[in-house]
Amino acid sequence: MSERVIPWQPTVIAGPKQALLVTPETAKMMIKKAKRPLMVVGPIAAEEPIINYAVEISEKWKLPIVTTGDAFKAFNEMGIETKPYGIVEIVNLLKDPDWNGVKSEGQHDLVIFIGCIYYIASQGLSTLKHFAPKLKTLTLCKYFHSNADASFPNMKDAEWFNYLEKMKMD
Amino acid sequence: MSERVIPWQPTVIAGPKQALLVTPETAKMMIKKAKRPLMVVGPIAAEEPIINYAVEISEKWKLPIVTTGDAFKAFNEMGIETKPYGIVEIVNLLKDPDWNGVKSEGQHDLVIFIGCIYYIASQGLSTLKHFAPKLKTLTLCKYFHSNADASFPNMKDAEWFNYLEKMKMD
Amino acid sequence: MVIIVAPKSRAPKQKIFKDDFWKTKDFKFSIGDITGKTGQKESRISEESSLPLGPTPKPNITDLRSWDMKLLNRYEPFYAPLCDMCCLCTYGKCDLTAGKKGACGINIQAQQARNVLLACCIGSAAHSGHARHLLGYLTKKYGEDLPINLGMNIDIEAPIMRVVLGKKPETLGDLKEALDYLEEQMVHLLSACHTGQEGNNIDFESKALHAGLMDNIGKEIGDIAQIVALNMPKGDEDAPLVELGMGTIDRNKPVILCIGHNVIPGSGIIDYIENEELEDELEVCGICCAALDITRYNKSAKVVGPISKQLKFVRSGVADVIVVDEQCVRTDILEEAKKNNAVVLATTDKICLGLPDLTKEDTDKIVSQLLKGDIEGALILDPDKVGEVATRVAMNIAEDRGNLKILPDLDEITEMAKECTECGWCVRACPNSQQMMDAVVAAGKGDYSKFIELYKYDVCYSCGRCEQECERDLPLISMLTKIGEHYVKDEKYNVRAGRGPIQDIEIRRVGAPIVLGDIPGVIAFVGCTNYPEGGEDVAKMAEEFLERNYIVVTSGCGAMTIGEYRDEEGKTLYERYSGDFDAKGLVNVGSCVSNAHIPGACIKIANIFAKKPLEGNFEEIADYILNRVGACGVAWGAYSQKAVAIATGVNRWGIPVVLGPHGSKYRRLFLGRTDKEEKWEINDLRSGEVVSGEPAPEHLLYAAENREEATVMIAKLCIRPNDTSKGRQLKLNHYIDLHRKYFGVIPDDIHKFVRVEKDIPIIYKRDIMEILKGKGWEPRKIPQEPSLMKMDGD
Amino acid sequence: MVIIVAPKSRAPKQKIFKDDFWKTKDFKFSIGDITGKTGQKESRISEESSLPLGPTPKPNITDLRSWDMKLLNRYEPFYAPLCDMCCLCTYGKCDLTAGKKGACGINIQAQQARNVLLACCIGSAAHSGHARHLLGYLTKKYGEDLPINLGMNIDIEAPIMRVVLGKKPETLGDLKEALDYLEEQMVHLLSACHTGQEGNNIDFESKALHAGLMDNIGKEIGDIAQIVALNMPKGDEDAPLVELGMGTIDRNKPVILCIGHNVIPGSGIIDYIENEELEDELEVCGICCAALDITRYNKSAKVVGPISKQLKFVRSGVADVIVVDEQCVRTDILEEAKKNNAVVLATTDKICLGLPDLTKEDTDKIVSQLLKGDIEGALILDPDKVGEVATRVAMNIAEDRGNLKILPDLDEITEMAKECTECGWCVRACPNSQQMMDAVVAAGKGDYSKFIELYKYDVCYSCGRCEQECERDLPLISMLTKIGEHYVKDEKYNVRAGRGPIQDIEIRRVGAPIVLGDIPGVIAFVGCTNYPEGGEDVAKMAEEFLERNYIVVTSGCGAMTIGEYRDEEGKTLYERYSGDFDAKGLVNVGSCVSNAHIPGACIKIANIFAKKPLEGNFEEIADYILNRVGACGVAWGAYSQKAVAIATGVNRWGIPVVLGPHGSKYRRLFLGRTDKEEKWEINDLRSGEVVSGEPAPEHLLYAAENREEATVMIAKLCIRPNDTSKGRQLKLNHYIDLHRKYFGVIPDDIHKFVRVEKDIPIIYKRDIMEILKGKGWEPRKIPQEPSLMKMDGD
Ligand code: SF4
Ligand code: SF4
Ligand code: SF4
Ligand code: SF4
Ligand code: SF4
Ligand code: SF4
Ligand code: SF4
Ligand code: SF4
Repeated sequence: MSERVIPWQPTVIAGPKQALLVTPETAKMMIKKAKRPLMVVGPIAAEEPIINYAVEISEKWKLPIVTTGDAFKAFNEMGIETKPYGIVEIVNLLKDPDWNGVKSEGQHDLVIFIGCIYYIASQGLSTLKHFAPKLKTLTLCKYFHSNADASFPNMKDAEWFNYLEKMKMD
Repeated sequence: MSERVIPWQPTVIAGPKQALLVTPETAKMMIKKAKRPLMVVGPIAAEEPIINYAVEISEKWKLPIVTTGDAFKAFNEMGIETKPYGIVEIVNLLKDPDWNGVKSEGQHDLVIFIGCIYYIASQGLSTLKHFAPKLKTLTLCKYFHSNADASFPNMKDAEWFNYLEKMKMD
Repeated sequence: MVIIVAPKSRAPKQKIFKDDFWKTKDFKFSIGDITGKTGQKESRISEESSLPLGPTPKPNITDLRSWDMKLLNRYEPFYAPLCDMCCLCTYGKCDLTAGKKGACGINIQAQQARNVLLACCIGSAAHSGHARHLLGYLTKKYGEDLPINLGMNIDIEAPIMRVVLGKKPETLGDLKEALDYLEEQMVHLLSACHTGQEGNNIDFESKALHAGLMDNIGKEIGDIAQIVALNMPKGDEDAPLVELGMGTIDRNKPVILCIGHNVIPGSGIIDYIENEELEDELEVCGICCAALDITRYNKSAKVVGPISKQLKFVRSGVADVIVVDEQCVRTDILEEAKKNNAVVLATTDKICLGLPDLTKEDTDKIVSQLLKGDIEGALILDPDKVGEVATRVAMNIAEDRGNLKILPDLDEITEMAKECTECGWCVRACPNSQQMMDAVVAAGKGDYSKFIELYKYDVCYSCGRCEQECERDLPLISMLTKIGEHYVKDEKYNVRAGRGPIQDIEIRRVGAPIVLGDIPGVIAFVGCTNYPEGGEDVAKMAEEFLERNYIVVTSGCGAMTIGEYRDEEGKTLYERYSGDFDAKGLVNVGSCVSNAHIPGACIKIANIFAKKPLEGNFEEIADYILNRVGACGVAWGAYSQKAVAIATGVNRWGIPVVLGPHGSKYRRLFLGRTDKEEKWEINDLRSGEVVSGEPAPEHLLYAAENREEATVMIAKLCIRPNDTSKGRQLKLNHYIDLHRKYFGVIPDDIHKFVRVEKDIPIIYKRDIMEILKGKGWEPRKIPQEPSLMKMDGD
Repeated sequence: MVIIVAPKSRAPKQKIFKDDFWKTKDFKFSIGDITGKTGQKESRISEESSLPLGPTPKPNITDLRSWDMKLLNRYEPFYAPLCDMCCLCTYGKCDLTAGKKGACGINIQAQQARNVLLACCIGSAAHSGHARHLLGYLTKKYGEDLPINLGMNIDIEAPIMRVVLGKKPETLGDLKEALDYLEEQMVHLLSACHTGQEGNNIDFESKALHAGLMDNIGKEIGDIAQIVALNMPKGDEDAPLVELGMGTIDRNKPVILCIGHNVIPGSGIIDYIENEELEDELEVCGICCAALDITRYNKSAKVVGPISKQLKFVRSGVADVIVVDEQCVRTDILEEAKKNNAVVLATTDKICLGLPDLTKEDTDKIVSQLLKGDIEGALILDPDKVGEVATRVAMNIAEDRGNLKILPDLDEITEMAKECTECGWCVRACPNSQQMMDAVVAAGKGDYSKFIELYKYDVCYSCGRCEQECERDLPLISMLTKIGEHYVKDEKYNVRAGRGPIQDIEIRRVGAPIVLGDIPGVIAFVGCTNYPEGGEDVAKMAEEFLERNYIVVTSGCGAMTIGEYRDEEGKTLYERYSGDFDAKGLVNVGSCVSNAHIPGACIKIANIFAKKPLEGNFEEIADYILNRVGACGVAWGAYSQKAVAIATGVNRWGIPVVLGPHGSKYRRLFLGRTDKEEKWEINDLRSGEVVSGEPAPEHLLYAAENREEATVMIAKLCIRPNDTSKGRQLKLNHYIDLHRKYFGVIPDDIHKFVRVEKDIPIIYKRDIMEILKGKGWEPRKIPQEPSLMKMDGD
């Protein structure tokens, strides 16, 4: 009997399947297990301090970054290489088993979202839930994303930063 | 942050509001607190051994009984007084703040369901959830009823009988 | 611009006008203020009526609103939300739980009512789109001047259209006007579902009732068109019995299976086979209403059964070619057909399945592409071509397919069943919580009895949800099908071919007994097979009421379900009871569109028996039916949007409907409150006095939990204020009998229905007098002309 | 039966035929095989066309399916389910997660597509029902012979109808035929949403595209009817500026507020006021499209603003009488009006609100009942009576209401705000997660700045969800309104009155520059206000493209949003830019129905500039637009079913649309795949060769996450295969510029759009050459007549 958490926007409840609520420890386990993880960073994470966390986490785990919205610019200004896509574009690619991934090394098996607008991210996660059965989705936002496979809980900033801190470590 | 349990029929999930999963102890507390509780017994509970539990629980807690479907007959044959209504009829009455209750002593403040067909009961509980804000609903079925205010969890028979046993005691 | 139409000659009609009232020439009336009633659309119609026209010809949404308000005041909508949220626009989802409003301001009541309106619109559109296609095709083939002649015994051919449109259609071409009208109304109704339109649940309900009425018209158009053009039975009480059942299909022949509702592709197949004299070489059979309508076209066609047979029969692999037309077709039919190399032909715009449109392709080429497997199937919009392609393909592939191993063997099943982890999710996923797991576990031990229980009477209606959920991917429906095929022998039944309308002469015979209460009621078993516990319940209800002298009417899947039941002597109900519209008659009107004849018969009672004028006179007719015609609909397995439209439509005519428990998921019922006496006041038109009445009928749309409850409720819902004492005695007698049978006692509310002592059934006199005394009962006057009209200052 | 219609004289039309091609007499064509096309409906139409008729006049659902398949093959539907379940019938709910099928066999793709079809049907019905009402009323008032004359400069009056119906409407009466046709199609389309119909998502999408096309027709009918009958501006580029903004309403006068879309009740009010010479005594203002259309009727009316103003303005209590017609009206308007004793008049069948129908009641009596408060409001279906009642009631109650205390005082607000428990649920309930809690907490400390931020540009669009959720029942919108009223001064803006269609002469002027790429694009900002971060984003986008010489078109709430923005000098964009359909023109076509003129202009380009015949020639025209007309729609705040129908409709014409992030909740987008080269092949009709092309336009229906992303995408989506090198340079220049502005770099996909060196913008030449080198770029031939037609063997 699985337990359910109410998503940040409470009406994002979609059906019986719902994300596992995870701690940084479990999230890191997922990353470690993944062969070709990808990090997708949205415009909400393109500001301090989140952008720093995003960069450090990506560096720590060697995650290629896709930026959505206009997040590319902020990363570019920091000298961090990212590949810009619209969130719907990258989701569209991620659901295609034949797509070769951002590094042309094959389709990804884990995608980690942070900083996309909540409801469009929810929609994208829904797409992946339904149409990308082999891809695992993980969200590091401060909002519980019920359409993901695994998500952080709803949190206040302090708690969230603490979670992100932990994500930077082994 | 409330937790969610998957209803017996998993698609009965209706929205952010969901029943509290309760033990017999909590269920009894609810009954004790109620001023004018009512028990609604459906045809699934009109057979042994459930009918005996239903009778004993109702006697223990002095609950007037409404029977739905054709459950009246079985109770009548046991010499137990019940009032027959269609499940949609009794729900319709329960949602009317001006209705005077089965004993003409005033509208009920707690209704305890057992043995109604799962999905029509879910629908009735939905009606009460939305339109009878002052009425508490409790289900003693072996199925988690997410549309109730409080419900037993999904159980196997043995566990359920054990729960019902406990309902007979203080 | 007014187009002048030269008076045209019409085929002479075999009809005797009963009185001047029915003359229909040269009367000109104004169409009123209905939007869009000017212009060419008026051309044909406005010249042709000669009837004193009632107040509401071609009513717009708001024109019957005052009648709706009367109904809805007494039978208040009861809402049971299936979802707490609304997801209709991008502000959403919005949480509407317990009084919260959405971003557009809507509350949960209005949202539920909007949902119902939407469902009614979809259902009504299904019938009307179907009617439009039928009419378009038949008009092209038979000409728009084809007279609407339903034979000697039927003068009132289109009672619904007469009432609603205010005139009678004389030819196929005339039916178009009705379609134009209803299509316009449909667009308005659908528009009202848009975010930010109607805000009041009662007004949504009024619109839903209007959508239901449009559904009624659509069905009447469709059935009349096909009856007259395809020469289907015209109210024939002795329509032939046709074969029904999986066991009636000769598996050694090539088999063409038609699924859906539209008779045209099926008729194309029949025609081709007859032309080629291949009648003995192939089996043509059908599922759902298409099956019924093909047998009305040609009785040699066979009916596999209702919708609940669909997946089982397809899995059985018997069908070589599957021709789908529209409505109620499994949407995964192509995928299922592929599993056993059956070929699918799609034949209408409603169901294209992504198939290539080969309508204009050469037949030989289509056949060869299909045989070679170059294409998965084809969309062919020309019914003649469908007939040829289906036949030729079936004859070609049947033999090869015969060698296919289609279902697992019994011992394979046992092995598979052992894989079951007993997770129980098949049961949780089942709409009816049927014990599939137990059946599988037992089968794993070689005991198939529980599978057989599920198989019989379609207790498992093969929706396939369990299979979708199974964590071991067990092919549960294939297992079920194989076991059923193997152990359930003799699946050979019958059903009387749909007769279409009720004859005027029958109405003359039964009008008085019905209105006065001497025939205890007319009960219509219609709709689909979303039964809580299999089809036997429906047959048993029908049997119970037939034995009690009710008139039992049926149609669609209900009619098939009733045919799938045999008594101890092995007889079906169709064999035991005549097809007369009379006490103890079991009348199959036909397919879903034939349902129109059921309110139609009630309308005809008002007209023939009570001389109520029909044209443009909706409210008076509906009021008459509500208060005087003891009819009750039963849609025990209603699942679809059509079913809700049908029910809502007949509700507007004042006919109550009982649904099975799944009906609660339509989200809305119309329930009466017997504890509120003021709700039951009626106007006695004879005396002009408003008097207190009884709760008759008590509910307008009711969902029962099981057969026993339903049976008693149905009997009760046949009571009408207008019953004579003799009639009331009879009705109460059945009500009490059934209540005693299923509840063990005389009903507690009996005093409500006893107006005077003479109303009391003799046999229960003593007991009831005692009850009455206990309740402080006082006799009250029997109203002479009970009515809801002219109350509250209309 | 064929009805012979005497040739009728028509009002002489002021038009000069450019060549013989446009003669429109005495040509007879067969309507083809369309169902239901015989009989009286044909009477007017079949005699009148003289044009070489294309292959698909009055297309049925399947007739344009092959075109749809081309679009859908390139722009595959992208689904984002908003719910994992289906709740459409009583088998449900069914769980369709990740490949599970429902009890009817449907899978999640088809279910999403069905949802979109249903939404398109609802949206299309809203426009068509609206058009039907307009036409019915206007025909009754002005006669069906009223010529469709849009003035000297417009010969191609109804481009959409010409293409789709295959002929041009000459009079109001002729518009009915188009409505009849589309209503029939609508019923078929809605029918396909029924359980057990279509099973394939692509076919559902084809039907959705058809529904969108019907929406286009409905809008064109509606707008043309009202333009010609009510003498609205006829393509006038100098249509007057009208007042816009909450601050423009004189609160000291009685105020009548019209909400909705149907101009008729508003025109009734204007007429009454003019007749009674009360112009100076009252304020007539409006919200949503009704406002825009009333100003097209009479420029003295005022526009309060788009839908996002609705609850704020009603709460402000300024309106004495609120007249609602149809569409986009808050469904709790009655409840909200009651809070401050405003009177509500409902005026159409779409929105009755449970109010008594007093259409036939004596005006004095209605007024007196309303004044005495005997009734909560009234349903009045007669616009003249609405005019009188609204005016008289407003004049009577204004003074009394002036004394009502309607909103809390600022210090009360501070006290209330202190009640906040900081539970945060207001933020979670907000569609945009706006920081209402922070605003409340600050207000509790006397700091209103955060409320002011929410108020400005409708960053909070007053949907009210936060208020519904607040556990302390704080009247958050009233607090917001009061603070806004108090601190945000000068809410006085303007908008150019809707001009209606684009003139042929303008098309002649800009056709070549657009098709060749010299005008970088036509960008249409349309739709509602479900903006992620307020309306300023839309105005800024418009400004950005105006400055860059694009043609900016707008309508509906979008047009109002653009008007609510002022530059540093205090000027609105309407003051800064002309209303010409030309580079740097800011063209407000009018209300939502006027949107038809946007695809209409593209169609006219194909016809006037490229001499493509229109009649019955859908595919060729759409193909032309897709490959050559650099137009892009932007519906940044699209919320409703109409918006999805509009977008889907223009998509079928080959026009891409960018939605705001909430658009993802429509569940379906059409996305191209630039990584799949085979998807971009085109046929160069000139050479007959199929050649590889570029991803232009790259997507057909796209949802962007924020303004920055959207701006760059819009620029990119204006690129077309047909651009000349000069044009391509220009387009790429803007694309690169904007990409650099918002992303900081030259876009990484630039090589895809450079066909030959000459395509490269001079200023970026060096950088780009380097990029090209890195990508191994090779020049390729520029196709002369890029097309998707005659590929794959059509
Ligand atoms: S209304 Fe239906 S589709 Fe919408 S959220 Fe609820 S269950 Fe899902
Ligand atoms: S229609 Fe209304 S309740 Fe439904 S999602 Fe839209 S705003 Fe919310
Ligand atoms: S196929 Fe039968 S057992 Fe399985 S879910 Fe459907 S009804 Fe239940
Ligand atoms: S779902 Fe499958 S594995 Fe689970 S109990 Fe049912 S048959 Fe067995
Ligand atoms: S009765 Fe119901 S399931 Fe059967 S064919 Fe008619 S609509 Fe379909
Ligand atoms: S329409 Fe199909 S998927 Fe939806 S509830 Fe009905 S059976 Fe289930
Ligand atoms: S009114 Fe709506 S948009 Fe404004 S803050 Fe509240 S929930 Fe958000
Ligand atoms: S919902 Fe109400 S109480 Fe809760 S934070 Fe918002 S304003 Fe405060």
